[in-house]
Amino acid sequence: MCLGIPGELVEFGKDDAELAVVEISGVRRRINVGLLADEGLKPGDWVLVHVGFALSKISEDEAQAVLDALKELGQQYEEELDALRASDVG
Amino acid sequence: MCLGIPGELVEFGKDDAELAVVEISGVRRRINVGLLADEGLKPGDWVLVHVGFALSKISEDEAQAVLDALKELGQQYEEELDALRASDVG
Amino acid sequence: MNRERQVLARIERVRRRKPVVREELITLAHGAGGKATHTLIEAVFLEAFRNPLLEPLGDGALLAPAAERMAFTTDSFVVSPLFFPGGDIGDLAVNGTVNDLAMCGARPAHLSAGFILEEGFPVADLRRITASMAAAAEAAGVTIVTGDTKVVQRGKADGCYITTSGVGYVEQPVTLSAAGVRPGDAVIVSGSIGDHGAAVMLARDDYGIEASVASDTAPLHDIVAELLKALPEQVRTLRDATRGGVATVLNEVASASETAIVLREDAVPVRPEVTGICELLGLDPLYVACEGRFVAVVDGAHADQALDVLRGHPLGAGAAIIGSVAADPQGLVLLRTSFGGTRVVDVLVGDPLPRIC
Amino acid sequence: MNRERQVLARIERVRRRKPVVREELITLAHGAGGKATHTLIEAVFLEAFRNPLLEPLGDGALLAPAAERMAFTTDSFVVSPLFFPGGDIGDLAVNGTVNDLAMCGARPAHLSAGFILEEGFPVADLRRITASMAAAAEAAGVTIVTGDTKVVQRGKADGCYITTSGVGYVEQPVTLSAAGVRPGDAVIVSGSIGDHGAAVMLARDDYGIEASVASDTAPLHDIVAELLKALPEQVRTLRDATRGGVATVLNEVASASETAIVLREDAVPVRPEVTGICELLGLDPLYVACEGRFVAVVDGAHADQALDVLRGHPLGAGAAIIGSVAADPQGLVLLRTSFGGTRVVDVLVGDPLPRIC
Amino acid sequence: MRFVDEFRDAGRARALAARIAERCRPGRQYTFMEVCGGHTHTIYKHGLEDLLPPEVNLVHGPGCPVCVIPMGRVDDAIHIARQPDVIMTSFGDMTRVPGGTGSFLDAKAAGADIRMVYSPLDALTIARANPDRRVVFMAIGFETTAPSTAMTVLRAAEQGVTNFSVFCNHVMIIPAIKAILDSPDFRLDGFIGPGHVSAVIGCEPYGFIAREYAKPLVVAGFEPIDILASVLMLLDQLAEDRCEVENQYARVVPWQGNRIALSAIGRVMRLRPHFEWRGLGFIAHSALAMSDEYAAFDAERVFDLPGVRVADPKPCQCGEVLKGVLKPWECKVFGTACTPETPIGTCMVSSEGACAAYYNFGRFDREQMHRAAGEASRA
Amino acid sequence: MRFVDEFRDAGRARALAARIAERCRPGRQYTFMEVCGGHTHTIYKHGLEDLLPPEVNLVHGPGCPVCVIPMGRVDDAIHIARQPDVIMTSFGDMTRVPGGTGSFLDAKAAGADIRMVYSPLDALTIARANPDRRVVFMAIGFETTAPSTAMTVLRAAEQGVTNFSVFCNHVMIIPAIKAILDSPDFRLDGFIGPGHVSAVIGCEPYGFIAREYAKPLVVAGFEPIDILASVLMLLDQLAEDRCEVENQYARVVPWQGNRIALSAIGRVMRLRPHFEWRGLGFIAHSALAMSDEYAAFDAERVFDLPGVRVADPKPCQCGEVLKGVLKPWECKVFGTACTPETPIGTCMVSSEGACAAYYNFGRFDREQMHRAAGEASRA
Ligand code: SF4
Ligand code: SF4
Ligand SMILES: [Mg+2]
Ligand SMILES: [Mg+2]
Ligand SMILES: [Mg+2]
Ligand SMILES: [Mg+2]
Ligand SMILES: [Mg+2]
Ligand SMILES: [Mg+2]
Ligand SMILES: [Mg+2]
Ligand SMILES: [Mg+2]
Ligand SMILES: [Mg+2]
Ligand SMILES: [Mg+2]
Repeated sequence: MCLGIPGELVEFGKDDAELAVVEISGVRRRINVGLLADEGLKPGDWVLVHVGFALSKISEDEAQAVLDALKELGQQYEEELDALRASDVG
Repeated sequence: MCLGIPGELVEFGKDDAELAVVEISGVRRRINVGLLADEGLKPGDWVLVHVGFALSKISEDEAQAVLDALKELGQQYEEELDALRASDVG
Repeated sequence: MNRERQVLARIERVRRRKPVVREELITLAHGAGGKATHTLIEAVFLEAFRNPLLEPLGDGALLAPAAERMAFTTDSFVVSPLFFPGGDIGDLAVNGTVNDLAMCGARPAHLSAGFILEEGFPVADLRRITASMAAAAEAAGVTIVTGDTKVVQRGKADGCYITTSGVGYVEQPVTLSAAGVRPGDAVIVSGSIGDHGAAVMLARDDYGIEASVASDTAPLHDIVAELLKALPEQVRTLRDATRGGVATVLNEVASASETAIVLREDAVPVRPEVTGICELLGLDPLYVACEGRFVAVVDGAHADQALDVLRGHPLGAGAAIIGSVAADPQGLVLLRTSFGGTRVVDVLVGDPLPRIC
Repeated sequence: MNRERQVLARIERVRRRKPVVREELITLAHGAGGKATHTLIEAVFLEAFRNPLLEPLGDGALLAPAAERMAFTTDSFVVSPLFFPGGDIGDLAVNGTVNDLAMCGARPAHLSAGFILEEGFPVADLRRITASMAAAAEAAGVTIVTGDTKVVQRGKADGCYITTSGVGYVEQPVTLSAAGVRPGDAVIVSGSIGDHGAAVMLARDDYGIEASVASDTAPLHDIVAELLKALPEQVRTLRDATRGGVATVLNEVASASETAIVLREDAVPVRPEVTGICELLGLDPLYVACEGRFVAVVDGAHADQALDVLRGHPLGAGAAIIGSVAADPQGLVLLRTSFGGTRVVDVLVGDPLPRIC
Repeated sequence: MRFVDEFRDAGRARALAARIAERCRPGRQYTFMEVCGGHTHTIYKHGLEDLLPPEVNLVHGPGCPVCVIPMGRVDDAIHIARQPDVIMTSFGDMTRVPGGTGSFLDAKAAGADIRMVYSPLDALTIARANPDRRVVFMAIGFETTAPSTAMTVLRAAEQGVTNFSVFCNHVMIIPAIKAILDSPDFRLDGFIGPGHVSAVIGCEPYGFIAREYAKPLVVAGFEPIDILASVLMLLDQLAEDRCEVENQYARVVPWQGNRIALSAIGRVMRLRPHFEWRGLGFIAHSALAMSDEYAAFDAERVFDLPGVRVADPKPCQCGEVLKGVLKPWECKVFGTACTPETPIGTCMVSSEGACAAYYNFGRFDREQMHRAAGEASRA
Repeated sequence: MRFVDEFRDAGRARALAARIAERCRPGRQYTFMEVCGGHTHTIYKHGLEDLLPPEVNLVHGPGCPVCVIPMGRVDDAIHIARQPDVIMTSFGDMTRVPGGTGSFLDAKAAGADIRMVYSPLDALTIARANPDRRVVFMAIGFETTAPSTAMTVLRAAEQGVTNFSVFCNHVMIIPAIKAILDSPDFRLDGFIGPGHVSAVIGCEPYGFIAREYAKPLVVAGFEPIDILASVLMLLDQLAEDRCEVENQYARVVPWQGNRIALSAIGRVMRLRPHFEWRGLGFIAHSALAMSDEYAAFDAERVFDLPGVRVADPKPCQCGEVLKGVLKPWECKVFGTACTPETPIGTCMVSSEGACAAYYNFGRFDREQMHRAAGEASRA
């Protein structure tokens, strides 16, 4: 119900500014982008799709920030793991 | 279409004077007897049924008269036949 | 976690319990292939038809072919109404396929059953139907060994359609073939005709007609087996006189054998009620369906013996020789009327009685 | 009278002509068992399916059983829409029954076909369907040897329903049984899953979703025969993953064998488009139907060999080992997620995708 | 008495047949028209020809209600049936009659809600059960059937049913017989009069045939014995040089007809100035329309109709068959292009149509048959 | 980036899990509520429990739109659906929710025209395609979904559609969280905040939780990595003695929410004085009704509703599950009388319901499983 799916905007409606088409893994669906009228959407933008409406524009920067933070965490983890292994062996 | 079936009246409608039930070889159907309102129909009478209406009251006397005439004809015929055979043999 | 584990164990016990159909009406979920479908299959179909070949509920049933030749047949049943005096769609579906096998000279052995159910169909009616099928299968000595269920949306069916298929084994050394019919053969019918069609039509109540007529639905394999045992080489062909009636079946025979079949109107057994219904509706009993009667074409010299065999069986008490086969006019069925005239009896045109089976 | 006689002779010639269906739409008369039914059978069905066993158009077909064991199966097909990318109800009806026989380890031999047609159904569509069936039967090396046709009033069906039954012969000395599955066995799927269900759902156009997905409908007898030839004793059980998908089939296996089946999410082959559709609609591809994929449970020691055999066949190019069988928790199917967790994969509840087959 | 089997008795039939053969003047041919399709049906269904001497020829008349409906009227009815809120009701026979754009059955397969009824009262019942639909009864038939339609409309009015109407195609037998008598190729020796029509109109309306055209007419019943008896009565009249209207069917037909039936028709319907008959063209004062008093039940006023006249198909010779000028098998398309499954003309549709009756029941070589029967009885 | 697989990566998950385990103070139990059913679904669907240390307990909250619908409202909706001219439209999950008189599916099997839609816009399309029917949209959902309903009503008004109405059951998350915070058995350490609700309302409305109740809240995304990351952020706050509203899901959730969505809700809907939540009772100002301006689209005004309150079934403990007081398996009927096939409570219906999620995905003995997995990997 609260299901939201990220999709890439590939097309905008000609007659109806509220209509657009998103693509998700090669699958297209017509959605309503009226809730993001002031976001200046353009093809290539990603939006979160909920019950046929784009609810939010997805920020790649913010996503990347989270992933980067995780990477750092991961590196720390791997280092610690390596340290642990080294100590085990040693 | 012009199919007419002789049926025996077995029941009359209680609420609706135009309704009655006829029986044909053990088969019953509700019919309308409005067209025979002035015939004083009673159970046991035979009527000719056409598209759900009793079209005519059937006269057993008249039927019998036809059959009697035929019988006479038949007897004549049998006699002639006998005569013929007799002459053949003879 | 210990209490959680106990709960999980209890749930597993519940999941293995005999499934119960709680719904009163069929829903689309019963056709989706998931839990509801399984529950329906186990609680209704398996309960009704239980036998070792069906029980694995696999993709199909494994049989052991036991004869040199095997017969294979199918029929779909869409009769309306589903329940009628003398039977219902369930025993019709079993007997219909049993009879088609019997007409091939085969002993019916195994049946499959495919159900197409309409969303909203009462489960109670389905149980009644499967009970009839089980009883009919038992009576015919066949097992229902595989099946399938689909559910379609409301308004996309009419309650319940059933397709049965059957396999049977040909154990007698007989050669049945409509093409083998020849002049001089006798045409026998195993009982009064048109009862089934008349009963279904009355049950439909479209015409305000009332009469006490019951469907003749019955399994014919046994009476056929007796006939074939007695006259293995003298029976030319057998046909159950279903949709289209005796007239249609005989036209097929006349046409396949390039003979003329000549019937005697006053020899054709018709119940008075069926005559009455036919008169009222302008129908001819020769075209009204039976579901427990068959036509046998038999060597003319053995017609009386065949009749004796049939009359000795409870399902053949009303058997009668209704005509004979002539050389010409080829491909036609003719009727000598009681009145003394002759007319053609053609294949049925149009559809006086739809959905009778 | 001489001219009349000439006319009569001419009429007889006309009556023997190859029948032609003139109507564009199916009427109730096509189901009444009379002339229109015969014309339909001869001009459409016999034309499409012609073979010596069908040709007599008798009550059933006579076969010659040729094996120690025989498989018998049935399925009704009610897919909506009737035509969809990759196939139609016709090849589905043939392949579905061919596959059920293949899953029994049998070589499919003969099919029956029962048609329930809705008044008003376009005869052109029926021809298209029967042509698909004929092509599918040809491809699968089976003959359609007997059949039946019923017509129901408009609004009592949805164009065309088909019930096929099949008999096949078990010629390999195999023992397939879900109950024979044991811990250590490997679970293999013959290709990417969910294509059929996704294709039908998109064809239905209820959700405004567009993607290029085609049904996987295909006859599996040949790839199965190769697998069984290579590993006659190592293949435990075979199931085509139709309604309810791989999840449902594996639950049946886990339950019958009292084992646990553990799948690896990242090993399950799913096309990106099918993933996308499932995400959009909140479905799980494990529950989406295939019509040309099967699950094989194989002795773990021979899993790679089985995979090689499957991948060597055009219909198995996408085969993958998707999991293995464990002793506990009995009767459950579990999934190791790509993420690193574990969850239950239960039998389908409810009906996310009705009328897919 | 069941009034059926008694009149199908083989012994009586043989006696009558012998007397008929006796009555024929050697070398003379007698041609009688059975006006009514019901008689045609009986003749073929019971194989009456086998009992008639070669001197007696029965030719079929225009009295088949289905046969005389012109194509344009069928198209109008289909037009009505296609309205989305309409339930069209019809007798079964009517559903196969081809118009210019197919038959009721074709329209039904294409989605129109067309239902077969046994009685016009059933149509009224359907109307009451479907208050949100408009229910139309396709009324066809001669004076036999018109009273039932009229009584049904009277009931509908009484019950205040407002969603019921009648597409009235009732026709009358007398103008049709007159058209035949006036036709240049007329060559009949007498008429077998329509029994059930006469139960309504009585026997007097036929008087002009005897008086003005000097042809005998015997009103006949519908069992085969009735027809044989009527043939004998016609032969008797000719032999005795009489020319009268006689009533063989007195068990059903009162000489004066049915007063209630006639007055119901009189209230609910009015005479049309002219009406097209299939194959026969326009005949003045030959059909009934709904009266102004019952205009609310008149489908012709309730619906906007195309009302286009459609020419009969080129090869169709139904007109000649309906006038008794051609035997069915003499039509060029009979039994080949025109069969009960694929009728070109209306006479091939109703089981009372001459072509259908002959095709279904009479389509065989009687001599061959008699040889075969001989073989069979010797076998 | 697809914004999906990246957040399901096993390697990242292991790193996070290790960090989470590290962050737990030995001997201390942490209980966090994932408010939103979407999170519950993710947790079970991806087997998140396998990666969390035993110190971290996730309890499920009230944020499942289907779960909180009281039985009386289901009955009202079925009452509407049963009107002969009505087409009821609903999200699929809703169709299995039992009211006092069965579910939508039962009503559908018994003849009601109930259709599943993917979007409220599909319901509007159905309305335009069926001008002679009244089409009702069963609107359920939190602030995530309310804007879609509101935009659909605005479209309907713009297009002049008059046969469309909304049975409005939209509820709001803040009052529900407040009810849980105020409950006497409250014992949580923090909240995983609802990501998609927050995309509409933003993060500020949660401020009072940190300020007044001194509990941390992290607005979280719906991929499993998002949830692990949020758990870590909560643990970090606790470890650092902070108590804030943080936004883990900034890629989707703007701190201020969606202005257009909020104003659409504001135009089309109004606050209800109180509304019953299944298992939780009446909560003041917790739900939305249609505004007076859009009364014409309000099914509650278009239809006469029974509006009867129906007591929850005796054994049902959904309230406790929704408040996070009971784990699903602690309910007495869980998995026996109450299963996804035969749900007694609503939490067993929606795949976001805690009971359904646990039953469908989590219903197995993890230790046994891990043993089995060990065996399998050795084999
Ligand atoms: S054969 Fe056909 S076209 Fe010719 S007269 Fe008869 S009905 Fe008319
Ligand atoms: S098991 Fe059923 S009744 Fe109990 S809390 Fe869960 S949903 Fe409610
Ligand atoms: Mg299968
Ligand atoms: Mg059959
Ligand atoms: Mg049969
Ligand atoms: Mg199946
Ligand atoms: Mg129905
Ligand atoms: Mg048969
Ligand atoms: Mg099967
Ligand atoms: Mg199958
Ligand atoms: Mg059949
Ligand atoms: Mg339809």
